Amino acid sequence: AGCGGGDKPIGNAASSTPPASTSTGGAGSGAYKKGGTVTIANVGGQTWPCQFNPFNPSVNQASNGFVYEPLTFVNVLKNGATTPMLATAFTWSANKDSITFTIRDGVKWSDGQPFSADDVVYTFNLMKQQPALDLYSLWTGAGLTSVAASGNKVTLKFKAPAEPYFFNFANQVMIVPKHIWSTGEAASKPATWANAKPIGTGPFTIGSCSANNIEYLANGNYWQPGKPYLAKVEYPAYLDNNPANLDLASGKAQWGGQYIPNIDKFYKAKSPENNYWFPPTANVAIVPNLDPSHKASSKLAVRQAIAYALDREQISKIGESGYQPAANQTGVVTPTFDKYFDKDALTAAGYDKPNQDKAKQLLQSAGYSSSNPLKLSVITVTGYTDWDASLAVVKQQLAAVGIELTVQDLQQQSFNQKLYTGDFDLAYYSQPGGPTPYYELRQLLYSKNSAPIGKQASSNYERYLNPEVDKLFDQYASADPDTQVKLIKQISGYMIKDVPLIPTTESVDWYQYNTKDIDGWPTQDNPYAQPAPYNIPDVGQVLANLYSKSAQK
Amino acid sequence: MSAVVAGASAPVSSAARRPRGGLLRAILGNRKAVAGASLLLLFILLAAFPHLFVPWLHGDPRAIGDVPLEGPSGKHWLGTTGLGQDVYAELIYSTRESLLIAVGAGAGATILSVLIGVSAAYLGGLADDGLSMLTDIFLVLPTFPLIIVLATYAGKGNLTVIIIVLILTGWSYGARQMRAQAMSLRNRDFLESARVRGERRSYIIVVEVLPTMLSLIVANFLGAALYSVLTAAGLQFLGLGDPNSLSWGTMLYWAQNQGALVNGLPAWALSPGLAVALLGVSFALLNYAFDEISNPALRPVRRRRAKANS
Amino acid sequence: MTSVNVDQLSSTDSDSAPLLETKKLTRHFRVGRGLSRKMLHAVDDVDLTIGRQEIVALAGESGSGKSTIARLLAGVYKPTDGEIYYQGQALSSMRSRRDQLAYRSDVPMVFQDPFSSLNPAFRVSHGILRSLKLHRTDLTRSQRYDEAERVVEAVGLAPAGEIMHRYPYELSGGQRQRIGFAQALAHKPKLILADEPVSMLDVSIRIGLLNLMAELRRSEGVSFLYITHDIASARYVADRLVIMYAGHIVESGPTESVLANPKHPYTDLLLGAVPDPRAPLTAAVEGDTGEPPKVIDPTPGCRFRWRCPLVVDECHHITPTRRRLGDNHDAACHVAQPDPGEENLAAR
Amino acid sequence: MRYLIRRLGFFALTLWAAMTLNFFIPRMMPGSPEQALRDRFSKGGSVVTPEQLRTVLAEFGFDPGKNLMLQYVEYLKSMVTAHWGVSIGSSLGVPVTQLIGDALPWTLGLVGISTVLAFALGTLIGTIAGWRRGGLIDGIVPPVFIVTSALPYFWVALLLISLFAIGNNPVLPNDFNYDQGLSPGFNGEFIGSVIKHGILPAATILITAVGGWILTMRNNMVTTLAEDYVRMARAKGIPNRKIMFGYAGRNAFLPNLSGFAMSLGFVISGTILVEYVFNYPGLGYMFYNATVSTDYPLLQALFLLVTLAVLICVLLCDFAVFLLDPRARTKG
Amino acid sequence: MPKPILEVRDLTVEYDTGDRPVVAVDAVDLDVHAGEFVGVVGESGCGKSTLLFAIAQLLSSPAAITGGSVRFQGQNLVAMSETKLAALRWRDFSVVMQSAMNALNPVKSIGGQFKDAIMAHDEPVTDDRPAEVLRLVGIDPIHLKSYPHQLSGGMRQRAMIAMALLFTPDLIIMDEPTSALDVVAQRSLMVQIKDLQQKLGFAVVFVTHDMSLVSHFSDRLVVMYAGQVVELGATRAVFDNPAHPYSKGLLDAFPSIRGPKVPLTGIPGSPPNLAHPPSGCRFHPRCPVAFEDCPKIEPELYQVGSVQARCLLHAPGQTHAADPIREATS
Ligand SMILES: Nc1ncnc2c1ncn2[C@@H]1O[C@H](COP(=O)(O)OP(=O)(O)OP(=O)(O)O)[C@@H](O)[C@H]1O
Ligand SMILES: Nc1ncnc2c1ncn2[C@@H]1O[C@H](COP(=O)(O)OP(=O)(O)OP(=O)(O)O)[C@@H](O)[C@H]1O
Ligand SMILES: [Mg+2]
Ligand SMILES: [Mg+2]
Ligand code: NI
Repeated sequence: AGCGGGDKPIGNAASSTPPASTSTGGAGSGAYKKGGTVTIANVGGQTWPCQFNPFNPSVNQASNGFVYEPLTFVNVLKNGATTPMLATAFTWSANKDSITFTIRDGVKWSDGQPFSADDVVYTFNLMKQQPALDLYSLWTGAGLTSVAASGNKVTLKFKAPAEPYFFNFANQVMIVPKHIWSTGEAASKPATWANAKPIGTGPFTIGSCSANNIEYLANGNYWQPGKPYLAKVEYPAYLDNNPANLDLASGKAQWGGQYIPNIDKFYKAKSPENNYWFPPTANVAIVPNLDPSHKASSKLAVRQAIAYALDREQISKIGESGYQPAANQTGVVTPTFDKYFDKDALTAAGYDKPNQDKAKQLLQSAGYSSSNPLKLSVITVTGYTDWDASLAVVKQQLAAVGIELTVQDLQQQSFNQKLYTGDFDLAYYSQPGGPTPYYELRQLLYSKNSAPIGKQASSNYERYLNPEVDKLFDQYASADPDTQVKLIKQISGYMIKDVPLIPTTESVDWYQYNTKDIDGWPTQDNPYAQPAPYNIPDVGQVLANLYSKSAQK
Repeated sequence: MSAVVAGASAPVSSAARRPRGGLLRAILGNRKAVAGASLLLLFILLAAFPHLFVPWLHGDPRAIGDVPLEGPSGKHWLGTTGLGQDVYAELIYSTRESLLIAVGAGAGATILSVLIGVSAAYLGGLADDGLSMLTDIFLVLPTFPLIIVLATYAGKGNLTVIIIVLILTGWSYGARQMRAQAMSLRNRDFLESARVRGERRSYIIVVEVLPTMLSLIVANFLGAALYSVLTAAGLQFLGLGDPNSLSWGTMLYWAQNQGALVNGLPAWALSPGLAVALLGVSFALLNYAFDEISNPALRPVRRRRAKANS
Repeated sequence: MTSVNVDQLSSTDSDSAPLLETKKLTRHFRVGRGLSRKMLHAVDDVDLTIGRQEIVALAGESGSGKSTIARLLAGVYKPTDGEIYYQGQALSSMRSRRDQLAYRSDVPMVFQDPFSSLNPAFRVSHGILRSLKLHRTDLTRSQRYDEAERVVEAVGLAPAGEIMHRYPYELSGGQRQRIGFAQALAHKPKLILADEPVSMLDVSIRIGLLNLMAELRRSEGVSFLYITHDIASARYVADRLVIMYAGHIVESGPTESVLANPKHPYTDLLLGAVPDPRAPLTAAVEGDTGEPPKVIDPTPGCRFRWRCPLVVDECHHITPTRRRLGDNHDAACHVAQPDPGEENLAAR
Repeated sequence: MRYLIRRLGFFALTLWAAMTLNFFIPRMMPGSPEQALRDRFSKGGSVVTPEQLRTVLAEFGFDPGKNLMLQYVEYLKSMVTAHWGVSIGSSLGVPVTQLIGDALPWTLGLVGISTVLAFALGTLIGTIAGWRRGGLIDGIVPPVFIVTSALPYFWVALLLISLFAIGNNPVLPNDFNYDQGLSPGFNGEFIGSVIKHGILPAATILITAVGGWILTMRNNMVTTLAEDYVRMARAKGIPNRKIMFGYAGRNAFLPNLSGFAMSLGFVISGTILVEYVFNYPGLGYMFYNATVSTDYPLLQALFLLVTLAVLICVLLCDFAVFLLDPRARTKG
Repeated sequence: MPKPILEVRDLTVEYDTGDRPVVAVDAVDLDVHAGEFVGVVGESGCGKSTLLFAIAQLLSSPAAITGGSVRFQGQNLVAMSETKLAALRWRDFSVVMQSAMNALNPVKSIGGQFKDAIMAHDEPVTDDRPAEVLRLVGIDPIHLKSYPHQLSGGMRQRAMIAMALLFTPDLIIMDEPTSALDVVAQRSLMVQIKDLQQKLGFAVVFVTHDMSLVSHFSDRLVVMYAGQVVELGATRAVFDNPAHPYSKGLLDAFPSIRGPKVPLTGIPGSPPNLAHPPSGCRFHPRCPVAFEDCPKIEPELYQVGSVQARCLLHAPGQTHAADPIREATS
C-alpha cells in the first residue's frame, strides 16, 4: 500500500492528504522540481476535435482528469479506496440516501477565480436541467432528488439508498465553473458547447490544440501544493496502433495505453526503461443467449459443457499472449478483487480446471453426439484482433469436445445491434467494471438491465432473469462492507450454478511506461490509480504525480 | 485501382485486327503474355490444389501451433503468425479466395459494363441518356467509401458480398469505354450490311456486335480483375473482410494488427502483399499483352542496325 | 409529276412495271447537335428508274448523294419523302418480315467502304454464308459452302477455299471489295446496288470485275445500279448514265449519248476532268477549284449556279427540273439546248 | 457554346443524383447514430436511456425520429447552403467544416500534389518512352511499371515503412504530418518537417500511380507517332524535341487527360489506405472513421466533397480538351 | 544534260516483320533533274510510298534502308545526321503526303503549322509568306486561322502544297496528293501543281497508281512492280510503246471515255507477296508472255529504245520472241 491514498472502503471519512507522489515513498509534496514533458501514445482513432466539453463523452477523454476534477477519486484497483479531491470529506446518512460533501477551501479555477460549493451545486443542477448532460442518469436512474449547498457543505439527496452510485457522482462527474457555464453559449447550449479553452481546477490547462496534437501546460493555480511537477504533456492523435506502438518502443512517447503484440520483444527488450503493467479490471466473456428461443444456448447443460471445455489459461496464453489473465467462472476479477473471490465454490464445482470429459458427458446428456453435433456461432467485433485470436483458440478447444463454433466478425454497429436486441447465439463481449465486482455483475445479471428479445437491453444482454439474484443486488446498496462481500460471493454462486455468462479472460488496462526521464508512475506495488491514459479521471491522478528526472538535476 | 484500364486509349479500330484462330499463337509469341499467362496458371494451380503445395499440413492451414511470432525457419518457411499458424500454408491456401474474387468480380463488372454500355449505345435516345448518366454517377461516387458502406451494410466478410460490392463499384469505368466503342460501331457498314442482308436486330447485337468488341471486353475484364484484387485486399486490410477467411488481404490485416512489421517479421507482413502484387502483375501483363496483340503498333521493336532514321 | 419522266411511264401492273422506280425520293439529314434545325439535303426529289437487265451507272461529285440513294434503296435509310417502288410495289407497304426478306433477297447492296463493311471478328465467309442461309433456304450446309466458294471464285479470288477462311484484316482493300461483291452475288439477286465496287482495285483487276457484271447481266439477267467516279468504266458497262450534283439528278440518258453530247454544264465539267492517257489534255476547267457545294438548307435555284460558266438570271431563283432533250436523254438545266428533233418535247 | 451548357447541365444533374445516393446510402448502413453514441457513452461508463440519447443527438442538430423525406429535403438545402452541421460521430459536436478544414489541406497537399505529380511525371516518361520506342528507356520502363501499377497501395506503404522508418536508425518518420513538438507556421523547421513526413506517403502514391500513366501515355504516343502528321513534322525539319512534345506528345496527351479525370475517384479511394497506414490526418482516414461511426453529417459533407471534386475535375478536363482540341470545339 | 539534283542508287528498303523481312523497295535507281516532273506508278502495295519515304529519310521502324544511297544535290542523305537533315528538309526538298487529313496536325491551326516550319529553319522569309503561298494555290489567307477539320479535302491538299512551297524548295515529293479527291477537284489541283512547277521551276517526284493521271502531267515515268522499277522512260514514249508486259497490261486495262468501245482484259492474277516474291522475273506468274527462263533468271533493266525495261524479252541476245503480243495469243 502506498502513502496517503488509504485503503479504506468507500463511505468512511477520507483522509485529508492528497495522494502520494512516488512509488519510492518518502518524498512528500513539493519534493520534486518542476519541468519536463511526457508524451502520451494512446490510439483515439480520430484526430483531435479540440473540444473539451466534459459532458461530451466523445471528446471528454482529453479534458477529464487533465483539466476537470471530480469531488472524490475512487481507486478501482484498491477496492474503491477514496482520495479526496475537490471535496475534503463526505458523510453518508444512516440509510445511505443522502450524502454531504465538504468542499475544499482555497481551490482556484485556472483563470484565477475562486472555486466554491456553488460551482458544485451548479454542476449537478445543470445536469438536471439538461438531461443530455446527465451521463450517469443520476437524476433519472439513481433517484437524485436535490443538490443543495450550505456554506462549504453540499448535500445530495436520493430517493433510495444510493451508495452504488457514489462511484458515478463523486468520481465521474467533473465539476465545472459556474461563472463560465452560466453565461453565453455555455449556458444556452451546454451539451454542444465546444469549450475550446476549458477552465478547470485540474493539474493542467490546454496550451495549444490542433487536430494532430494537444499540448497541456501545468496549471499554475493548482491546489495541490507543488504539483504538477511536469511542465508539459503532449497528447498526439494516433489513428492506428502501429505508429503508436513504434513511438512507444522508440521512447518517443513515454506513456502508452496500447495493445502491443509480442510486447516483451517489441517493447520491453528495446530498453530497460520500458515497462508495462496490465491490471485486470473486468471480464471478457462468452455471452450465451438465454432466451428459450435460442435452443442450444439456453440449455444449461450446453453452457456448462462450454464452461468445462474451455482451457482459459490457454486462451490467455495464445489468444491474448498472456497479457490478459485467465478469468474464472465466478465472474470476480482476480487478483484485483481477490477479497470477493470464492475459490472454494469454484473448485467444488470443478470449474478450476478444464474438464473435457465432463463437457462431453454434458453434451451427450443434452442430446448431442458426433452424428448430431452442436453447432453454434459466436459474434464478435471486427478489429478486436485479440478477441479474434482468443476465439480461434476457443473454437479449437470446443471442437475437441464436439462443438462446432463459427466465428462471425461484425462491424461494431452491426454487432451492437445484434447484441442489444438479442439476435445471437453466443457473443464475445466485455463491459467496463467498477470499484467492486458489484458494478460489473449488476450490469450483466440484474434483470432490470435486460429486455425482451427484439428490444434493446441496456446491459444484461444474455437476458438472465433471476429474482433471487435481483434481490441480492438490491440488498447490496444499503449493506455494510462485510455483507457486501458476502452478497458478491452469493451472486458468484449463481454464476457457477446457472452459468449465465462464461468468462474467458480478464480485460486489463493496457499500460506502458518509460522511466528514462519520467517517473512517479503507478505500478503494481503502488496502484494509486488505474494507469492507462484512457482511464478518466484516473489520468489526473497520474499526471499530478509524474515528474521529470532530468528536471531534478 | 491505379486508374489504368489498359485499352482505354487503344484506338477503336484495334479491335478490328484481332487474330482469332491464331490467338494462342499470338499469346505464345508475346513475351508479356507468356509471362502473365504462366503466372496466372501458377495461381490457378495453387488455388485448385493448395494441399499439394503444403502436404504436411493435411489440409488445415489454420492449425494453431505453439511457436507464435517466429521468423522464417526450415520448418516454417515464412515464419508463424501470432497464433503460431504457418504463414506459408496460409499464403498458399489464400490463393483460392483472391482468385475467386478477381475472376468473379472481374467477370461480373465486365458483364455489367457490356450490358449497360452496349445497350446505351445501341438503344440511343433517352435510354442512352439515362444509362450514360447512371454510368457517370457511379463513376463520380467515391468508390472506396461506397464500398465500405456497402460492405458494412451487406453484412461483411461474406465473399459474395465483397464480389457484389466490387462489381457495383467497378463497372462504370468499363461501361463508358464499351459505350464509346459500341457507338463507333453503331454506324459501321458491316452492321448495315447485316441489316441489308436481312438479319434481325437481336442477331446483330449478339452475333455481330459483341464479338467485334471482344478485345476491349477482354482488356476490360483483366483491368476489372486487377482492380478487384487490389481493392478486395485493401478492404480486408482495413478489416472490412471476414478476418477468419483465408485470403491475402486478411493475412495482411492480421500481420498489421499483430505488428508483424514492427516485430521484425517482414516475411509475414510482406509475402501476402507480394502475392497480391504478383496476381495483379499477371493480370496487368496479360492486359498490356492483349493491347499489343490487338494493336500491333504497340509491340516492342527490336533494335535495328544503325541508320534507320534517328 | 410532269412530263419529265423519261422511261416508260409507271404502271401498276407488276410485270410491266420497271424493276425499281423512285418517285420524288428525298432524304435530309439533320446536322449540328442539340437544338440545331439545319438540314442537309443529301438527296432531293430524285426520280430514278432501273429496268430489268439494265445497268445504270450513277456518277457525280463526291458528296452529291450517290451513296445515300443506294442506301435508301437498300432500306438502310428511311426516305424523308417520296417513295420507292419495287416491281410496282411500294417499299413502305412491305411490312411483314417475309416481304422484307424477299426484297432483301432480290436487292442486295455492295457497300462503298470495304474496310468497314466486313465484320472484323468473323472470317470473310461469314457474310456470304449468312446470306445463303437467309435467302437460299433450300440449300444444305455443305451446298451453301460450295456455293460460297463458287461466288468467291467468280470475283477472281483464288484459291477460294483459302481466302474464305481468312479474316478481313488479312485481305487487301481490293480483295475485301471483291468479297463484298461476292456476298451480293451469292443468292441470285435481281438487282445489285453496287456502291463504287471497284474503287480500290487496280485497273487490271477492275476490268475483270466489270466484265463479270456484264456477264451476270447477260446470263442471269441481273440489273445493276453501278455507282462510280470512274466515268470511263461506266461507259464500259452501263446502258444508262445518270449524273448527280448536290442531291439532284442533273442529267440522265444512254451512256454514249451523255458522253458524246453532254447537256448539263456540270456533266461537261466532269467529263473534261476525266484523265485519259489516250486523249490530249483539254484546258476546259481552268479556275474551277472543284469544291463541292454545301447543300444545307438550300434556297431555290440551280445548285450548280456558282460554278456554272453559262449561268443566267433564272438560275438564281428557279430550281430547274429535268427536261427531255434528246432520245431518252434529259437534263435539269435552264440553258441546256435540246437535240434538234426534241424541241417539241422540251417545250413546256 | 451549346456544348458547354450541355456539359453544365449534365454536371448539375449528375451532382444531384450522386448527392441523393450519398444521402440514402449511409442511412442504409446497419446501426444508427443513437446506437453508435450509446456505444461510445457506455465505454466511458455512463448509462443513458434511449430518450436521453435522442435528446443529445437533437442537441447536436440531428433528429433521428424525423421523417426521412423531410431529412432529405433539409439535407439538400444544407448541402447547397454549406450549412454542414456538426459531427454526431466520434467527434460529436465538432462542426463538420472545422473537421474537414483541418484535414483537407493535408490531403490536398499530400494526395493532390503526389497524384498530379504522378500524372505529370508519368506523362513525361511515357512521352519519352514512346518517342524512343525500342530504346533503352522503353525496354526497361514499361515492364517495370506494369509491375508497380499492380502493387497494392498499402503494401508499398508497409514496404517503405519497413525499409526506411523502422529499425535501428530510421531515416524517415512513419507517421503524422509533422513533428509533434512543432507548431504550424511558416518557418523552415516546420516546412522541413512537413516535407520529411510527406516523403514516404507521397512516394507510395507515386510508385503505384505513375506506372499507369506511363503505360497509357506510351501507348497513346506510339499510336500517335504512326500518324502522318508526325512524319510530316519531321519532313518539315522541325526539331525532334518540338515534335516529341508539340506534335506527338500533345495529341497523345488528350485522351489521357480525360482518363485522368475519370480515374480521380479511384485515386481518392486508394489514398484512404495510404493515410491509414501512415497515420496521416487527412480526409481519407476521416472518411473511414465517419463511415464506421455512422456520422451522417460528416459523411454527407465528405461524400459531397469527393463527388464535387471528381465532377469538377471531369468538367475541367473536358474544358481543357475543349481548349486544346479544336475538333471538340466545333463539334458542339 | 546537267547533273541530276536527285540520284537514287541501289536503294533497298526492308520491313522487319518478325519472320521474313519484306523487301518493299528493291535496288531502285532513279535520277531526277532540276525542274523535272517524274511520275511513279504501280499498283497499290508495290512500294511507291516506301520509296518516297526512303528518299526523304522519313522511314520509321519497322522499315529501314538496308542498302544504297540517296544523293541530293551531291550529298548522300542516307548517311547524313538527323540534325543536318533537318536543316535540309523543307528548305531544299519538301514532301506532300498521301492524305492531307492525316498529315496536318488536327490540333494546330494552318498558320501555326506554317509558323512551326518557319521557326525550325532560319530562312529569311517574311511574315506574309504563308499568306502568299496560300494565295498561290488559291486559298484565301483567312484560312491561316482555320484548323484542318474546318477545310474541305481539296483545300487541305492545297494547304499542304502551299506549305511545301514555303521556302521554294528545289524538289517536292508528292505521294498521291489527289487520290482522296473528286475527279474534278483532282484535275483542278493537278493543273495547278503543274502550273506552279512551271512557274517556280522545282522538280517533282509524283507517286500515284492512276496511270492516266500522270499521262498528262509527267515528263518521265517510272513503273514499279513488286518493289522494283520495271520500266523507266519519257512518259510519252512509255505510253506510246510500253516495253514491259506489265506496263502494257496496265494500259490495256484502261477503258476510255473516248474512241471506240473495245473489250478489255485485265492482268490476271494478283500482286505478289513481297515477303515471298516469285523467283526470277517477279511478274512471270501473271505475265501473258512468260517463257521458260522467266522463273529462273532475274532480269535487269535493259535499254529498249529510249526507255529501260526489266524484262527478259529485252535482254541482250534474247531470241525467244520478237513480238510479245503475238506470243501471248499463240
Ligand atoms: N448519316 C448521315 N448523316 C449526316 N449526313 C450524311 C449522312 N450520310 C450522308 N450524309 C451527307 O449526305 C451527303 C451525301 O453523301 P453521300 O455519301 O450520299 O455522297 P456520295 O455521293 O456517295 O459521295 P462519295 O462519292 O464521296 O461517296 C454528304 O454531304 C454527306 O455528308
Ligand atoms: N509495317 C509494315 N510491315 C510489313 N510490311 C509493310 C509494312 N508497311 C508496308 N508494308 C509492305 O510494303 C509494301 C509497300 O508498301 P507501300 O506503302 O510503299 O506501297 P504503295 O505502293 O505506296 O501502295 P499504295 O498505292 O497502296 O499507297 C507493301 O507490300 C506493304 O504490304
Ligand atoms: Mg458514296
Ligand atoms: Mg502509298
Ligand atoms: Ni517475261
